[in-house]
Amino acid sequence: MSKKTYMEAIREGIYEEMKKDSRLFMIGEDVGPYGGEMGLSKGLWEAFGDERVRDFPIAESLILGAGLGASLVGARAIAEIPFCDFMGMCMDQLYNQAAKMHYMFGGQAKIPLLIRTPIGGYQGGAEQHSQCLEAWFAHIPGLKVVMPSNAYDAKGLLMTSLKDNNPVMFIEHKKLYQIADEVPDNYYEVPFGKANVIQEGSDVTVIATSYMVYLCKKALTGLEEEGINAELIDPRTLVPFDEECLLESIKKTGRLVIVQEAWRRCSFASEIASVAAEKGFRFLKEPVKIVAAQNVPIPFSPVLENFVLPSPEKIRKAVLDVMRR
Amino acid sequence: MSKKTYMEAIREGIYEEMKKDSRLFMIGEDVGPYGGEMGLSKGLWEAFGDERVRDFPIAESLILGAGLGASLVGARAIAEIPFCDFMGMCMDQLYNQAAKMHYMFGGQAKIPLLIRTPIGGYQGGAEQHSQCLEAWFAHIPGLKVVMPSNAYDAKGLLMTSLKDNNPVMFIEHKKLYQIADEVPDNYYEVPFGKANVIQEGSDVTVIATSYMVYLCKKALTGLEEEGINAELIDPRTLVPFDEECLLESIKKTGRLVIVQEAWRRCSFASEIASVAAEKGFRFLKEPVKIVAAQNVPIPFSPVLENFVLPSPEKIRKAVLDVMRR
Amino acid sequence: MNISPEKVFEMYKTMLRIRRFEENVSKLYAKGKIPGFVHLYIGEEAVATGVCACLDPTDYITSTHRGHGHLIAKGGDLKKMMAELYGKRTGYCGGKGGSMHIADLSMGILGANGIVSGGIPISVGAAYGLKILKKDNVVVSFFGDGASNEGNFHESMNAAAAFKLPLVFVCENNQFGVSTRIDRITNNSDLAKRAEGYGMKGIRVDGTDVLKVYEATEDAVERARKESLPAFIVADTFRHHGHFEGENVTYWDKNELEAWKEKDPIVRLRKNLTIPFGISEEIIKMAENDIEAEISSAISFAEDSEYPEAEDALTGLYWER
Amino acid sequence: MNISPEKVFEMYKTMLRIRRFEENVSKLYAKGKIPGFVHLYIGEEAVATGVCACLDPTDYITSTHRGHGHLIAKGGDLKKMMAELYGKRTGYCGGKGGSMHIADLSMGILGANGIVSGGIPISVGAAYGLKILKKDNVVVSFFGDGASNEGNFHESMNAAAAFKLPLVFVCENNQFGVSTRIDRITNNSDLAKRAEGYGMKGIRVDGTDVLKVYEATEDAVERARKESLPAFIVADTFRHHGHFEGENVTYWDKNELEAWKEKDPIVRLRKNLTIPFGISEEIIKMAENDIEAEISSAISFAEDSEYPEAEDALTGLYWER
Ligand SMILES: Cc1ncc(C[n+]2csc(CCOP(=O)(O)OP(=O)(O)O)c2C)c(N)n1
Ligand SMILES: Cc1ncc(C[n+]2csc(CCOP(=O)(O)OP(=O)(O)O)c2C)c(N)n1
Ligand SMILES: [Mg+2]
Ligand SMILES: [Mg+2]
Repeated sequence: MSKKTYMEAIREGIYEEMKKDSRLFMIGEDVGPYGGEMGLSKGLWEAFGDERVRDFPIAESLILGAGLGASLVGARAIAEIPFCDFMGMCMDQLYNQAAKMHYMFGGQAKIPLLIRTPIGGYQGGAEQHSQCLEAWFAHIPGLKVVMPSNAYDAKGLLMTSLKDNNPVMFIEHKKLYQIADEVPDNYYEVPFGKANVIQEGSDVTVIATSYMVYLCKKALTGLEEEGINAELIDPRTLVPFDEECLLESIKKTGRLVIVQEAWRRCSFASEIASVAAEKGFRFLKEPVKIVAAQNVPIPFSPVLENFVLPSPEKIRKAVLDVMRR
Repeated sequence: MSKKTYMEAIREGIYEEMKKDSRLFMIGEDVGPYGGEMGLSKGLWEAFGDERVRDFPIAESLILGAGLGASLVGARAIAEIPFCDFMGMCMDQLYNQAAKMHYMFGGQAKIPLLIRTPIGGYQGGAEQHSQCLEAWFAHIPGLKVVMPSNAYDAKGLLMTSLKDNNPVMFIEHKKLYQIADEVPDNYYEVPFGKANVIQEGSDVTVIATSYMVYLCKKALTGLEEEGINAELIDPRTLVPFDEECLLESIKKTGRLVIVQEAWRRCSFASEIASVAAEKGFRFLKEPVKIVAAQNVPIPFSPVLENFVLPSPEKIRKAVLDVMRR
Repeated sequence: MNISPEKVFEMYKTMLRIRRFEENVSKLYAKGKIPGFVHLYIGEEAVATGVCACLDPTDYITSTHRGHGHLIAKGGDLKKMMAELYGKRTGYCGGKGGSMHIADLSMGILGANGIVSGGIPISVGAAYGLKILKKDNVVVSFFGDGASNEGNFHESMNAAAAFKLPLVFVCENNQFGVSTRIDRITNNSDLAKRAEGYGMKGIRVDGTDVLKVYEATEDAVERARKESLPAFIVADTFRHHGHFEGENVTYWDKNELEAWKEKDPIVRLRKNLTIPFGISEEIIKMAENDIEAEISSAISFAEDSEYPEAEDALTGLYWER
Repeated sequence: MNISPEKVFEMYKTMLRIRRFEENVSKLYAKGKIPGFVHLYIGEEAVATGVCACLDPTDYITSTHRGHGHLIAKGGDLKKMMAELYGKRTGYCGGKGGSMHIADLSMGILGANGIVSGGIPISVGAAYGLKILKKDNVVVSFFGDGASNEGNFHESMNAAAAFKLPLVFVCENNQFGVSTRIDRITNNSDLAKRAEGYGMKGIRVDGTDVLKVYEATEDAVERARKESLPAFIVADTFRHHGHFEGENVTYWDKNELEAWKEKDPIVRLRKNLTIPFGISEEIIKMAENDIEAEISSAISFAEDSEYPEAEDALTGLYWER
């Protein structure tokens, strides 16, 4: 155990696996000597050389396709897309090719392909550098969608992802990269489909993903003193999703607040609400509440951006609302 | 008024508007002399010439970008993508460019861009020629998303779309193309954001989109005799969505069945269910039910495809379920 | 050219196997035996055949929506192919894929592809993966003239050249993307010329002459295998059928089709089998009969096979092991 | 070259305006006055300036993430630009866009673009739209060497040539996409060579020499305007700052930067203004002072402007009129 940032934890995971498995390699824009647009791959090129840590042209469709093709012939690929916002350049290779191949080829294809990409706003990145598009990925059968909210989960989920023989969308958050946590130095896995109950509570269930978990912790601080026992759940993986944990929790609390940074329409928050409405309806005492980005592109000016994105205040307000305070 | 198929109605709408407005043009793959992959644009090239009905290279990102760029300089564009499945090739131009430009440029950009694309299965098209991706489009702020379920709406919504100065995703259904209805010969509009209550009822609300409306009509036939009065609602446009109509209806019926052909996770069905769970919670007497494609790529063999996609039987069963029959 | 008569005869048989397979598919499709869409390769057999004759079983290809020819030439099993076209459980994909998604990973066939240009980036990845694995196999990427205008083509050509990948791009220029003639949507329809911009070798070849295709490919594959260098081959060809089965072809006139049929790759090679290649008429006939029998038994296999169970649709989303 | 001294002096002033604007942006960014990401054009001024000097106000451009130079050269308002960088309501986009999304549709500026290559298909559309509208304007598409490996480049180049569009593609080859040197990710870094494959004219020009850029562009723009023919200009250049402000540049050594600084487009032209172009030192100084004043007042304007109201974030999603 030692303190590592989210970014260090991911880097360490990649480093360890690449050391063990010579079939594993990483590609992306500036991932080589430069160490990646976010700095995440720093040191890997020096450790593993040019072929295994390769700067690719700025050509996202190629990058995804290359990872996919290599995995089909027996290599194991990590493909980095420097901002999730750019996934629109390579969606076809993701959902028509990688996601469907195993099924469509009748089970022949083994696809150990990990796609890493960071999401998120709160840094003045403006409309094309702030988006959270996990709903798109979760919509498509055949992908696994992973969204670590802290350094420990990041490394553990990365290990699980790298063992998987299916395409995994590994969604990081820019605002989490520098946040440190205790992270084991040895090998460990965090399983897919197993939510993390961060804080137990009996009054209201708050479920949140990625950086929103961090904001929720802030938002919930002090609520206990006000007599509100909130349960905070981090699903950690959207696909597979730990439905049981969600349903157990609302069975206990009868109230549900869903927090995500993405837009609301047709999102993972809608999905969770729909699961509640379908399978948890009898448990609910109050209408579900969703805290999400407002329905506009993420604007540049911080005063606008902050208004559009979730904040601890907005989360807290939603919790108080469902508690009728 | 005369009987026209859905395809004829759309073609007629395009023809009439192109006759009126010389700035309006249409581009796509084989849309010219060939008349489009689906045959929809037959006769338009002959009527308007090569520049205004133009075969483009097989290059979807270019096709969308070309429509967008032309609309920015004062022309009005219709861009056809022959299968909705191919939208992955041009998502960036759709959501990072077209959808965001008006907002991101501070209101300067007028974008009269209509993107037409057909969705849907039920014809052995297999994994890459059967998809319904409307949830992706609805997720992104800045687009309008239109999904006509019959010939009358198709022409009327097309007229409204062509008057709009924003990018509109106009989503057609392959199985509807040959279905005929009474369609006015003169100009008319069907407004955005106004749901169509196809059948009134007091026991259960069934809301469905596109070809599913057609299947729902079949599914509901005869239910009245069994003492079930189902209300059938077609939102017609997903964005804007007629929330009021939905909420009014469930206020009356207390029961909600949502039917879509797309996959369920993070879909428009999830969205509707989430609206019900948030704003219609007090109206609901029973858990919401969703009928959607099973969570696998759409398989080829008809026996498999039929098992994966919604059918009148499945819809009927869902209705009976929420009626506890 | 130093090509053995045996090899030539093999190629003749492969072309014929493709032709007969597809002629039957055409009939069976018209009869309603085959659901969905089918795109036939009839007329283009020399390309897949000449190219794949240069490959080892452990080499790889990516294919297209018009993939039967590539698959057969690379060693695909006719029975499993036909059963897949029928949507039967004994097919390559258990009925899940159909014509546009047949793959045989054990034969290095990384799949037909319903997305125009969709296989091209994948072929780059396969070649890159082979480098990572330190294997000396090569990859061939098949695609059409229409696909060559997609961004995927460009990104892939550039990367293959930059990374010196053992990858041969084969563009089957059958003159049309659906109805659109290549010169309508490009200002330089000599597509091989594009290679130079990438610092890659570009070769244009008569795609109706299997020997010429073989020769060009042999050279390219050797460079790929020995020097890890990519190449771009453009084969001029023509399809004798519509874009898809059932299409009413309006975009070429009969004379154009007839002119290309004059160059039918199979008829042409057939004439030369005896002289100069010294294959006896008897042996040829025997082989031809064998092929008929092979196809018949593929059809019977497909006919006799069961459809999958409906519930099978829900299995196999992930690699579970 | 028949270029008037007045035009040359105009170009000098434009380059200097870009340079001073951005030097100030660099400082203001370091001070925390400007949020988000900023990519500076310092060192590359000759390209935008020489190109846009050939355009009419009613002509169009598409730009990139490194767009300030294009915008200023095409006539963008410094006040509104600076205010936008600050995120103020008086900025071009009311604070909604920031550096990467400044547009001025009234000046034919179809927007900076945060997506590498994102503007290229849009420029094709603009040129196509002009044809539809029967206007004789031209479009210039600016993008970087890195962008030239994206599929959008290929799809757009091919279509512009096929459709004979009045469109000039201008690739600013500043040698790097972020940290990646062009020869690391292509096997033919003479990018202008790619034009031929599309049947388009390709021109490579010294992008540090504004007169050479002007000359090449004038020719291309004339062909575009009169004959509706596209062209591809590749301008060799270098940025003097990091990829983004705040970057720690590790991917070039000081000598390389110094060598390019020797060719600083502004310093070079400054030397020639008096001889041969006959502009007096006094007039030059006066203009230089004017530019300083102009920039100062742009900064004051930005400083003094209000931030938008938070609620403004929810307005302006659609064109409502
Ligand atoms: C991305 C994409 N766009 C469009 C289509 C529809 N489509 C299927 S085949 C085809 C023509 C392809 O032409 P070409 O690449 O020359 O191959 P050919 O059919 O001539 O063998 C088109 C447009 C598709 N399947 N995928
Ligand atoms: C589609 C896309 N991919 C990647 C990026 C990240 N990115 C921003 S600028 C840049 C480098 C662009 O290089 P080039 O086109 O040469 O322009 P330059 O920065 O050198 O002016 C990259 C990779 C992006 N913004 N968009
Ligand atoms: Mg073709
Ligand atoms: Mg560059």
